[in-house]
Amino acid sequence: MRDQVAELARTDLALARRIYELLFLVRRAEDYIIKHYHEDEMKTPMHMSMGQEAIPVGVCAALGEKADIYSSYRSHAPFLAKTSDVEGFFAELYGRAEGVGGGKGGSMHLANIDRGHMCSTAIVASGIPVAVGTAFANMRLGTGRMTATFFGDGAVDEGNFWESLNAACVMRIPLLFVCEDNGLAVHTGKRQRHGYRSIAEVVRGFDCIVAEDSSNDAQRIHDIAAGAIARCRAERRPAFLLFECYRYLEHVGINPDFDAGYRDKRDYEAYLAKDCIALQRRRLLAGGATDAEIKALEGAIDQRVRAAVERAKQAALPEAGQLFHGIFHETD
Amino acid sequence: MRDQVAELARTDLALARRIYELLFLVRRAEDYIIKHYHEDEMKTPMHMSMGQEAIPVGVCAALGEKADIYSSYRSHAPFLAKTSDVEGFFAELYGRAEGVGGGKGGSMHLANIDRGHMCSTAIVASGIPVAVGTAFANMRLGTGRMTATFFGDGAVDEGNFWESLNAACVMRIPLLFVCEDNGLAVHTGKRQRHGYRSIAEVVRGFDCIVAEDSSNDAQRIHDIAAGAIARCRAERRPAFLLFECYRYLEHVGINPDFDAGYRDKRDYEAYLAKDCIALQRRRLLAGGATDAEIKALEGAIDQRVRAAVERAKQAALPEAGQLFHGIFHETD
Amino acid sequence: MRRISYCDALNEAMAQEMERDPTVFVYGIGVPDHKKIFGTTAGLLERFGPERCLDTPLAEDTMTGFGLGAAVRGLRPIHIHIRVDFLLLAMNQLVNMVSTFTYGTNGRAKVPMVIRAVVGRGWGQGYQHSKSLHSFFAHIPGLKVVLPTTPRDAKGLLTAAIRDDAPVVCIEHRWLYWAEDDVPQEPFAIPIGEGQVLRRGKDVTVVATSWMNVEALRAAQILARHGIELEIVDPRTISPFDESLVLESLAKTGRLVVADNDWVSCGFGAEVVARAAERAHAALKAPVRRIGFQFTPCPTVRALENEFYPNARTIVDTVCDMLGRAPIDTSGEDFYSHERRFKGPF
Amino acid sequence: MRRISYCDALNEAMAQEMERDPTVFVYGIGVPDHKKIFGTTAGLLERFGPERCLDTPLAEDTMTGFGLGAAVRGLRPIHIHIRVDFLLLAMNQLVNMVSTFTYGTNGRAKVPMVIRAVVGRGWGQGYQHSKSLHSFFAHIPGLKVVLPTTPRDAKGLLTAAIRDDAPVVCIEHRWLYWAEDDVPQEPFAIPIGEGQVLRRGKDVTVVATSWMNVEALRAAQILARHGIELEIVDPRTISPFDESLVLESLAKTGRLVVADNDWVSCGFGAEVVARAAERAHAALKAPVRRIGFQFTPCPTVRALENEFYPNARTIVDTVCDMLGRAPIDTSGEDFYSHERRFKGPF
Ligand SMILES: Cc1ncc(C[n+]2csc(CCOP(=O)(O)OP(=O)(O)O)c2C)c(N)n1
Ligand SMILES: Cc1ncc(C[n+]2csc(CCOP(=O)(O)OP(=O)(O)O)c2C)c(N)n1
Ligand SMILES: [Mg+2]
Ligand SMILES: [Mg+2]
Repeated sequence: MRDQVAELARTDLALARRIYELLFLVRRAEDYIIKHYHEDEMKTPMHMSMGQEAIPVGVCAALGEKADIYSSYRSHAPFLAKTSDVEGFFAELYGRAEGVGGGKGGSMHLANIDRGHMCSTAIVASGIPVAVGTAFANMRLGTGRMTATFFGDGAVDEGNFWESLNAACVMRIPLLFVCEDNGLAVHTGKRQRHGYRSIAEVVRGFDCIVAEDSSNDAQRIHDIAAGAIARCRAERRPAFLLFECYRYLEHVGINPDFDAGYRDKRDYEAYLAKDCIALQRRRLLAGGATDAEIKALEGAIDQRVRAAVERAKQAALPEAGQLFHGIFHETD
Repeated sequence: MRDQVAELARTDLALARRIYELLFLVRRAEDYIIKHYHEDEMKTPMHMSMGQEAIPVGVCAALGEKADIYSSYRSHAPFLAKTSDVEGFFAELYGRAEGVGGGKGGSMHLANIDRGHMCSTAIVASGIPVAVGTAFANMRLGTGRMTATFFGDGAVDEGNFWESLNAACVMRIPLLFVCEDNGLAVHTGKRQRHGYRSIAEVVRGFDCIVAEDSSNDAQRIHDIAAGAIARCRAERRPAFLLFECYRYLEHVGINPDFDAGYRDKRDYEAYLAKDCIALQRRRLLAGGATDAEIKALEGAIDQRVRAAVERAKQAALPEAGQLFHGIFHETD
Repeated sequence: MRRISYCDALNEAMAQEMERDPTVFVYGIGVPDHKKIFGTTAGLLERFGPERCLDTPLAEDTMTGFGLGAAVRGLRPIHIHIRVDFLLLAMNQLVNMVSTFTYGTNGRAKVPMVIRAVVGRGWGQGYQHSKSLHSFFAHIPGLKVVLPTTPRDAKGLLTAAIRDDAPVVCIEHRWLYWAEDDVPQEPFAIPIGEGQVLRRGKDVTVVATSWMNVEALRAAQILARHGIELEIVDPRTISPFDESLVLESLAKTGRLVVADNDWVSCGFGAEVVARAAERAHAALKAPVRRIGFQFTPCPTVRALENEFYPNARTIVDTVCDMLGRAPIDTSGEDFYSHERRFKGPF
Repeated sequence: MRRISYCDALNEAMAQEMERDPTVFVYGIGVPDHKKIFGTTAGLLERFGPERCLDTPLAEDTMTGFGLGAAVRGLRPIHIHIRVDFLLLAMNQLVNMVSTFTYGTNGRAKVPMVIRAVVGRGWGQGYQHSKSLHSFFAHIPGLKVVLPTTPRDAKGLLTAAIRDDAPVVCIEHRWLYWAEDDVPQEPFAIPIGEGQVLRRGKDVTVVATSWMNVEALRAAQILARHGIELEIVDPRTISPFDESLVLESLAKTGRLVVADNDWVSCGFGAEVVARAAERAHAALKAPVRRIGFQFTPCPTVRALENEFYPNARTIVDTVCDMLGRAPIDTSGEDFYSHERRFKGPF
């Protein structure tokens, strides 16, 4: 009995550590983007995940490797949380031949289909229907892979969101609809875009599982997602998960923009107090990890990210003629 | 006091008669279509309103003349209920130069903008957004005109429905969304298309007025619509009205299709028992109108419809070159 | 060989490929209902079950994305639209997502999906049920576009489309559905990108698409009686468009008429002419001509429809004018009218 | 006359028309926010209030239908998209509804609406933020399509579009926003449908659209130093397309290069070539040439973008080749690079 408890605690600590690693990886990767962006070598518009990492990390930790996800142009956190492929990531941001898209995609179009990050898209809401189809294929072919789609509170304005939600519900397709609700579409608040009080309330009218959370706590989000995944599988229907969050930086680019007038810096400060990375670090400490252990782990991740950046900077650009490669699948 | 009651009764009877006239006009017009269609002179695909007349008639009676409406390809009842322009109607079905669209539109594209039937469309749900814009213009310009849009339970599958509902709610635009719920999109039932139990229930999550009714009673529908219109104006927001109904004939064409296997004739028979025209006729009789009076009224309408058909048959086809007229508005 | 109709040829292609490959499935609005998409999906529900022959909600953009998502994870969807006009609701997924997905993975992802869309015409279809739109699809890299004319091509090209690992749009003219022809029983694929000479002739090259080939063949019969021999080239695939047959033909005839089943402005007809102007300039003995829809929305009434659509008579007149010959009196000629077969509705 | 930028010219056209006519309003995603659609809507919220300068939910198809519905009942909407790619979500309303509404009323209804759409390019926009799509709109009867190149044209054509009772799509290249030029202060309209000769020359006619005119002018400078004189024709309006300037120019030069800011397949370049082949066949002394995007999705990385987009160098090379002249060494030449002005993001 005691052993079991100890085992449980170990498992939880292992999970907490895994979540922290992912959170730290994403944050640190974006730290490096901020550090190097001014060098003007990453010529791709950056929509930073900073502040919103808890959602993709919590959900992807619950999904595990055998899963497929779709994300929007705000793709850094979902991509890294799902694939951990920080090397392919930076190579792509630098537009190198060895980038996940061979330099064709950049920040808005990250794809590593082997590791289940299927694509990210620059057209709001347009990955959602595609996720429905992938979830359908995963169900039909019995691959055992779960599917999830990440999108913002702006995406729910679009017809594609409603059509997809309806299709997944009526076709009884296990799929996580994950809404990263930062309250903004570019600079426009929900009040000017949503003809309802709460999207979760509306979605409750559909035949799906609905959960909401505003904790910004990756581990809690993990638990909610894990519960939803189990129910999706058991009940053979989709789940809609609404998570509140806060975008630390401007809509696109690496700078804060609290001087722009459309939002209040105090909201930022309130969120900073519950920053998901700091929160998870406290949890690790409370769970028995030592500061030294955590620092070692952080150091290793930092090393890896730094190396990925260095490598990407040195890597070759696509050769002439590569423009014409890959329009259609080529059997090799 | 007594006088007031008598006045009230007279008003009600006048309203009941007006509603009956419209119902009878629509039904009789379609009777004539059925009678003449085999002659193959009306070369336009007919989506018959038969069985569903109570909804457009009830709503249009409540809207009155100073209003604008949009309808789908199942346009006969909305067009006639709004405009009473049976002459322009048949001329258009016969493709004559004097038809409301000069023969360009046919049954699926009826428009008489002077009388507030703005257009009907053959692309499901595509009139809904346009109605939102017209309602916005009517509000902004203070024309005093109310706006309504008619569509089926298939149209609510489409993103355009959701986007329009959301836009009207968030922009606080007085507009009636009128769903003619016959349970079918062509031959496909709601179960295979709707990922929710009740569309009204979902729409209640939006910031709008919602009403439902399954009476198939035009007068009751009138009252519901009148109430909704008053509230829309007072509260400056839209209303969603869901009315159950039954399509007597095949999806497109003039024949019954109970042998096709996708629906049960017994449902039809149940509906026939509450046929909206018979029901309103009984109400007139109960309200004090005599059978002779009603017959006279029916005779007059029959005459008018017959004359419209005759006239259309004789009328001229568009002249050569008319093809190029009216692509753009031409100032006359 | 047996003769079967274009409609049955499409049906047979799907049935045989579904038999051969369990990942193939068909879906779309009304696909399994008793009308069976004008007959082309007949028997599929019964043979392959509701899991592989699915009805869907009305949601064109989303259900296109759905096909993409299914295709990249191992299925081979065939999405069917009873009118090509409905693809206007799906242009976002088709152009922004479907056509670029493979490129975004640097060629790694397969996107084996087929979109079948029927072109309506005549009998009061009107301006929202009668477009062609194939030039839209051919304008976009990353999509393949086929327009089979004959029953044999219908089977062979649809089979090739289903087997292709790229997204293929298949445009089918409603009036061709009744055409009958020899079609091999066994499964076969016609390579996407190869045109076909439908008639040999020395005087004028007519490049025609889809139904316009039928009109061109009729025109050729009439003109032949007046000593004028048309060569008719059916590209069959307009993207990729293998121009070589056209250029070969022009080397012989020196005269080009393009008869496209669409508006001419920025249409596929313009593309064919541009290829000729770029690569067969010296061979051209006379200005090229384009035939297509009048530049108006499609009207409903027959009288105006007749002005809107080109037909064999238009081709005859154009060719005579091009050759500087007196107009041929075609008043005694029998022209195709679908009304003999097709008395609405739809 | 004052010099103002293309961006300010667009802004001035809208402000002056909103001043003149209280039914004019602007709307779209982000239209009133502090970024002001790259500056083009600056001041409109402040001057005309939130009732005439509106933000909207993300819903392109619906908000296009919204504009149509407002237009037919007395308002004059201007709908703005920061990327033309987003219009792919609105093709249904635009093509099925907007372009046909007047026709369906047999000419009675006015549809005075304007759609402004920005064409993004370069700096990693990638394949979902860099299309042009003007040939799609020009393929459809019932729409007018303008592509202003100069600041003067931006003001004059946008003013004309706002005053027009038909739907007008206005395509604006992002790189032109910084161009400065003499522009009259008072309101004025340039008739829709009239092209403009941007440079006179006797050797080769270059028909260019939008940004490609800037590249063509640069190419002309270089070529002039080598004794080759380009005549540059900017159609400005591609639907309706007044071909007469092109034909006049060809009568003189006998040589045609079309430089379009789009893919060539079934593009507007094909249309220009087709008009020339139909109507100036005898004048053409050499095969025509088309210049446009490579037939691939637009890549993100600069190295590939440079291969994807044509520029002045492409035009120089094409012209030399066409004239049978040795290639000009342009390695010392200074070509435009937007990076001098535009260091992302967006
Ligand atoms: C269909 C479409 N319309 C408009 C845009 C322009 N745009 C880019 S991001 C964005 C806001 C999206 O907000 P949300 O979905 O909440 O995502 P967030 O940026 O907050 O993560 C808009 C309007 C777009 N990319 N795609
Ligand atoms: C966008 C679009 N998709 C598909 C169709 C084909 N279609 C015509 S009517 C119809 C069913 C619509 O059902 P509903 O809205 O309930 O109207 P009803 O016919 O029942 O009045 C369909 C799918 C179409 N016209 N438009
Ligand atoms: Mg957001
Ligand atoms: Mg219905």
